[in-house]
Amino acid sequence: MIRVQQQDFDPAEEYHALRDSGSGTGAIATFTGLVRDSGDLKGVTGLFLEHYPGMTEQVIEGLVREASQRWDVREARVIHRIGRLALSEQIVFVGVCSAHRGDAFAACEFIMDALKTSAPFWKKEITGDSEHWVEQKAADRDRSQSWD
Amino acid sequence: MIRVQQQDFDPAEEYHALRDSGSGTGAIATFTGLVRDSGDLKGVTGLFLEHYPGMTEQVIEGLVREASQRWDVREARVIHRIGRLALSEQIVFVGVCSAHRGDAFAACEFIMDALKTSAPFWKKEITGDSEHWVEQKAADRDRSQSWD
Amino acid sequence: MTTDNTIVVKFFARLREELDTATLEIEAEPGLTAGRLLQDLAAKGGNWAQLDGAQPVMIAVNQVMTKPEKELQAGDEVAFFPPVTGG
Amino acid sequence: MTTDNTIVVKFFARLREELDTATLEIEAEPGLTAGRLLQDLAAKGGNWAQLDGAQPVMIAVNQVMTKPEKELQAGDEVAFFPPVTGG
Repeated sequence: MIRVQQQDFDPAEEYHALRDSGSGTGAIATFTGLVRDSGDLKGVTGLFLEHYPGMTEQVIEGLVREASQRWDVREARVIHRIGRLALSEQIVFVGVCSAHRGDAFAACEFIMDALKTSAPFWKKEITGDSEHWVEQKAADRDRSQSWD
Repeated sequence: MIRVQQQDFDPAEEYHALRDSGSGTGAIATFTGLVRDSGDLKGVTGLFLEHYPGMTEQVIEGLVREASQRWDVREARVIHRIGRLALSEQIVFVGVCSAHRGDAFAACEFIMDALKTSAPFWKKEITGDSEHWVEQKAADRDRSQSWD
Repeated sequence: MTTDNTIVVKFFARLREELDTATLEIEAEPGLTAGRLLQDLAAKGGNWAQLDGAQPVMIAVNQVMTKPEKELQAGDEVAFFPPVTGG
Repeated sequence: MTTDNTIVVKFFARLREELDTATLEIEAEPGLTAGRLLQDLAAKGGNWAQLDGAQPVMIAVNQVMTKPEKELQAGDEVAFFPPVTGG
């Protein structure tokens, strides 16, 4: 289940959907990202998130498929928000349920890391009187490459 | 926040407590374990969980402290249930919030892995007419040692 | 049907803003690659000049990430954008 | 106060059941280690014999995991149990 949407999401609903997704599930790992100040700009009040409609969903589906080939994944749920978001709002959710905890953790972290370097989203930081496109962090590239 | 309790828990409440725990939080990783059949016995209907009162809480506090020394941990919440549990019930929750996603994932997985090999809990599997103490899996020892 | 020979070019994020262009249509021509198209566009000068390697540009053809050597066909959708920063 | 010289011994899970014993009190004696206490208990025979290395036994003194070499003091709480299986 992959959703790209403007509106907020409820991690509790996603958790329940993962838990109900089948028998044999022993492990549910989730990750939620919140909007925070990147440190590039002073007085940041929020973000604007742009994406490439169509491609975004395809890329995330590919990442979930890859995770499912590498680990035991009973179900994965990914939500990414777009548009205008204030500091501390929820921006991204990745949840994986599996028979085994190592697989749940690995698949969840892999999807999250790969999403940051390959899904076409772009963040623009907003202050009272200016805007600034966030630059990709080298650390994010490195974390994603560590899965290769 | 560490709790050892008979009653069920609500991961959504724990998530909200983590999210509200302070500014600068960008990442929340959670893990929930569900009761499943270990495969050692046929017709398993549930578990009985025994623990060592007092020591259990101390061990988990020590694991959270160790995780906080190794990674950026704004808050960690751990719940482990005891007593009689049916298949597919929630048994354990570990949630970590951090400024950074790598730290949130690592600390959450470390606490969960270490808890399985060092916190004094014991599972007994129950079928209609018999009971059987679950043996520690070599895989759990190995996963925990990989953090050393 | 002159549209049979068209390639749609899209720009996103900082590039879309700095080039003041979200979408272009160009004519397909034999041997045209994504990298060659970038050079052609850079030759327009001004803000377009940055497409010639001064800044990292990611390339997708038909919504799949690809390399500059990728040859473009009529009907393709090619997109140019900065390194992604979601999540 | 004869209890001044007491060590409390606890058993959990499979051990508690097979030994039919949750708690014992013993007298402290100079040089008594956790491992030596295990051997003394194993000498009782029957199900107690398994404490002499036939099955892995974990040891905690005052609720902290420890090794068999750990010396026991009056007032200590020592616990013996199988490898843990929570989570």
